[in-house]
Amino acid sequence: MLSNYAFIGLFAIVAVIFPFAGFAVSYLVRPKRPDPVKEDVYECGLKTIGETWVQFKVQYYLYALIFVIFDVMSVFLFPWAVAYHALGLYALVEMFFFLGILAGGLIYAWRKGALRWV
Amino acid sequence: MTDEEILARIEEHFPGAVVEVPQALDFTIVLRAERLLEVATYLRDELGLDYLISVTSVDRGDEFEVVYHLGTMTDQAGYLVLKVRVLRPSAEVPSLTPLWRGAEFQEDEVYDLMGIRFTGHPNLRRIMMWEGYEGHPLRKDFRPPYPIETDRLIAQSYAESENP
Amino acid sequence: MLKTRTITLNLGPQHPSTHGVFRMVLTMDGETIVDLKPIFGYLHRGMEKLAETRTYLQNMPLTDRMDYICAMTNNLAYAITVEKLAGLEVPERAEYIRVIMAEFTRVVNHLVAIGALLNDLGAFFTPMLYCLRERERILDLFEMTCGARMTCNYLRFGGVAADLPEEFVPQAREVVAGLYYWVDDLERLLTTNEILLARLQGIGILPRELAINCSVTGPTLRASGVPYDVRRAAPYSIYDRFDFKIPTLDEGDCYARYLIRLAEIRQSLHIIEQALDHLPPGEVQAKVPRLLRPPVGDAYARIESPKGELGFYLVSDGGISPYRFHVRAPTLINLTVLPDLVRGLRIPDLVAIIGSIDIVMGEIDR
Amino acid sequence: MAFVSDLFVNSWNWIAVQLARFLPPWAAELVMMFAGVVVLIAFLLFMVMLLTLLERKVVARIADRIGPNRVGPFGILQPLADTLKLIIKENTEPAQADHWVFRLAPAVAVTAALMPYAVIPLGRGMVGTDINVGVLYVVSISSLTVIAILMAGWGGCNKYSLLGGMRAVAQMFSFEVPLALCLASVVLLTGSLSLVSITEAQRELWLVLVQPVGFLLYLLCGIAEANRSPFDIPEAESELVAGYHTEYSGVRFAFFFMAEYINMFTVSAMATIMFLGGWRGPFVDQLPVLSVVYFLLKVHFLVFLMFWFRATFPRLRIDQLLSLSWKVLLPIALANLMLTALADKVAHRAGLSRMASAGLLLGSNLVLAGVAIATLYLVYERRRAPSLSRRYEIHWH
Amino acid sequence: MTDDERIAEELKRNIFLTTVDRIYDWCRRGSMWPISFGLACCAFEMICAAAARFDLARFGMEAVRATPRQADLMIVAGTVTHKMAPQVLRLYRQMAEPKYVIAMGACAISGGTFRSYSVLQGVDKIIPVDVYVPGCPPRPEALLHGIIKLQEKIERQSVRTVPWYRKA
Repeated sequence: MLSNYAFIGLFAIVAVIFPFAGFAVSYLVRPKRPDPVKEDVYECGLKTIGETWVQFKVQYYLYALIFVIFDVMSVFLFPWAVAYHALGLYALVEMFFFLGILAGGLIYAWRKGALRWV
Repeated sequence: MTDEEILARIEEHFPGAVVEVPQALDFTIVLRAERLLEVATYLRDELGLDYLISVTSVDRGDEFEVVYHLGTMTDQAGYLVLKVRVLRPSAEVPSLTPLWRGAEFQEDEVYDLMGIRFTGHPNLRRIMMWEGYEGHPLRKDFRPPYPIETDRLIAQSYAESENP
Repeated sequence: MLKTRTITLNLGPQHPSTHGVFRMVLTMDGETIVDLKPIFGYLHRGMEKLAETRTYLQNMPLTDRMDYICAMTNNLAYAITVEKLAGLEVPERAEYIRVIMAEFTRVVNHLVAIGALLNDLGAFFTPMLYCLRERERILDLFEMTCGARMTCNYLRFGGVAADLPEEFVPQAREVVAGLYYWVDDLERLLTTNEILLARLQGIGILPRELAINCSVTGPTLRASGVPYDVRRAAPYSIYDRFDFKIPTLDEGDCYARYLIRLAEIRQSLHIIEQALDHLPPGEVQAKVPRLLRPPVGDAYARIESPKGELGFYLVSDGGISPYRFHVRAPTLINLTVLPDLVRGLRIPDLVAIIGSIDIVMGEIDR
Repeated sequence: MAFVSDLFVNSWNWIAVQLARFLPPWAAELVMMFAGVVVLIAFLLFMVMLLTLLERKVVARIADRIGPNRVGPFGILQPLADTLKLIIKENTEPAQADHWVFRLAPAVAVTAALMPYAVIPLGRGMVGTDINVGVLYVVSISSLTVIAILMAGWGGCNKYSLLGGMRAVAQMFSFEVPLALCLASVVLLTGSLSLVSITEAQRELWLVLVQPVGFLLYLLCGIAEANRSPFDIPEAESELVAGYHTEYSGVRFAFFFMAEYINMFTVSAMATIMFLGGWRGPFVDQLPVLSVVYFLLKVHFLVFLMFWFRATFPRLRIDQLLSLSWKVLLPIALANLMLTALADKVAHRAGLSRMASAGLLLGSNLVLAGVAIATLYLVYERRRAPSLSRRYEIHWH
Repeated sequence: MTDDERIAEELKRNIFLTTVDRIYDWCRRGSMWPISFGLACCAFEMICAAAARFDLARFGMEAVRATPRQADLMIVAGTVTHKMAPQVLRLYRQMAEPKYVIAMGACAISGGTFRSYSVLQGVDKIIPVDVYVPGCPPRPEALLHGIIKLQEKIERQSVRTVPWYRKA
């Protein structure tokens, strides 16, 4: 079992090193010719107007919040799904309640317009 | 309604507004600049000439001619040519943009290339050339900066790499 | 309350879906467009000034380069204006040839417009390339007639530059038949595509009154329910001899404009068929002096170009070159409505609307 | 013959045995592990190159063109030329950029894209490692891509990038949820989170025959997760220039490019494993070397579907896409999970045979599909009702 | 070191460098991604060159990039006006090295027929041009020919002499 995760660990190490190796190779062979215009932001061939990093619409964060709720839910779901055959009828009913509450939440968010993209 | 009838109506409603009715291929009425707006309003609302075909201008030496083509979008063929003459130094004409939004860019263009100001235009700007360009190219006395000045322009472009 | 700030974004002059060097300055709140300011002039080549220094005939190539997708209709508009100014007659055969060429040009333009619209919607080139493939067949016809694919310079005052080559008529018939089939094919691919409907229907609705007030013309106008077409309203050339219908739709949205273009392609093909059937023999060029000196005066003449009402206003002082040469560019005027259409929508809708209005910068800026 | 019938696995074991002769066991195992990692990554690199070439060829053929054919015979060296060129290309970086975020984003993207392959079985006995939470691992790792894209969008100080990044995050968030729900119903049926066991469990019946709705949902969500057309909104070329990677060039862009293709391959591979029986196919037990062929064939079929979509479909708008996810796919996925659980329980309680319970599941799934389509149709029609005048009737004059 | 040895040494290095050069040139030649940058009439012939009949994709060039950062080749297709010139220049300067420019059509080469107050008389006054493709507009075949010429030019470049490794 441990060696399984050791493999994943090794894989992770190589997968992290790989892009950096790519950067390193490229660093050695690529040209470097800085130029003030080149280091400016590209915006259809014009100088950019105003700031880029501004306070954004709150809608983006609402999405993130809803997502977090549902993602946590799916984490709960997986163990239940794995052990489903071993569990009794009770598990089914319980999960129905759980999913029902979530569906209710979704409908609430929907009604409230949190799912409207602006 | 024939062209003559239209002319009669205008003269009836706006005495003194018509300056001249010259002989031309298309039926043309020359109007006094200051009366243009009211005549145009009347033509649009009462006589049903609801389609401003085009706005343009001609440099006639000491005066400018602003030429409007006015028609309808029905199957009745034909259109009316309205002209307004202004003297070169002042060169101001009432804008038709409040009546026809379609005149907006065309008046911008006339302003840009011929240098005629349109009073009452919501956003008169240089549309073809850039802000700060000197001169109005379609004027007959406009001297293009080439070939001598091309290099200067190019140098300027370099400097202005950060465009307005 | 959280404060959010708008950002100002440049779209163009170099942008894949502005159809050339058109620039829009967008003010956006999140992804919603609050305001749009169009900026033109990046392709302003000074044609109107240049034309004052050339003879009338020398200006014909300039018109080719205005709306470079439909050179033939530009030629036609300029030619009939000069003919009106100088009082020239055109032989019948030449008129038929002009009509054939103008209608083929309309087909070409609408194909390109539909292809570009789909490109803007993100269909990764395939519909565009299909449209261009069919366009090539028509360009072949142009090329065999006048030697150029795009900038034809084919029309002359009082006629056309050269008679049609012998193999033109059979090949043109073949192309027309193929196009009928192919337009059906395009409809099957696109018209009922659910994504296309979702992207186009109800987007960029142009009300009829606004359209008239903004002097919008062409397919954009007809998609808003105004049956105005210069070919019908003020027939030029010999359009009064042909049987064709003018399609209109009441919806005025992007999808309507798309449908109008498809319908017009079929009508144009129908006109071409009739013209090919009745093509008379005879001269193609009236006797016109080599160096034209129209009498003093001014003239305005207009045609229904594929993009709208294309008019030329010429002033002659009796010399060999026009005293004033003005183009009523349909697309410049059609763009007046753009800020109204896009307010409150998003960038994807904006590109769809621009695509459906069908602009060409060469004509807008001249 | 026996050796050849399972060529890859046998040669691998042979090398391991040879190594064990002159290395201590832990060292031999480490070396083999390392070799495994390298082989997997090399395989992925090869796959990325193949996919880029295939995509260009397939799209070209669909558009009635030929596609690359100048670099190497039939253009097969085109991806190699592209790769080399991208490596020797200068890297640009805006001066205002958030430098480390900007530079790290491609690395994160590639790492996140590579990681799932530690557990994905590519053939019989050909899996990096078989952990008992494989599904969860793949789902959680592949959602790391979001972070890379957000980093890229934010770091570049470019408005197109920013909008693209924001869109990407919203999109991937939204599709993550129905995707996880689809996988949950598969897990429920197979009773395991291990990808190898899930493949094993489809010995008799591919799950696509039991869960057609789940498969379709997964495919849709997967395409959206991989940012492929018609859901390629974060990099919508006609709107946002190049989206989140507008400011990237050279090798950094190459890594984003690579990550995108690996993700596409991952989505197809996961769909194959979860629904299409993974590497299972006829005669695979007699001739195990076929397993990898079957696997790649199935994956490439799905990848081909993606190319096909890309070449034909316009793209959806971002709000439509999100509505699709939250308002259509998520309810269907929830209902699918509930219905599957119910039908499974019923079949279990009633003690039905395997085939009968599969039939029951399929039936319930089809009923779900029918109900979903009917509901959608009704809602759609009701939506349209206020604008029934919008019938797009051409009037002729 | 004898002469023979020196020659052998030199030869070896040259052979090595020639191989490097060949790979270096081959990959740039085989994968030139143009920036989607159409100015005027010629832009349409450029698009036609990418369409079914001429198919730019054969050269591996259908990967048209919308951003200059990822592009190798700028095809200046059309009239460059004075208003547009700063933007063209800026786009060119924002492209990542190595980069190439094709001036397509009479306008980009010399201003063409538009000898007027607003047109830049040739794009080579502001950016270096590698290949000129004459015509008004050039046919797609002409553009393809120009691209092949550019490829030939790239093939003759050597990693030792290319400008982009030198300090600016």
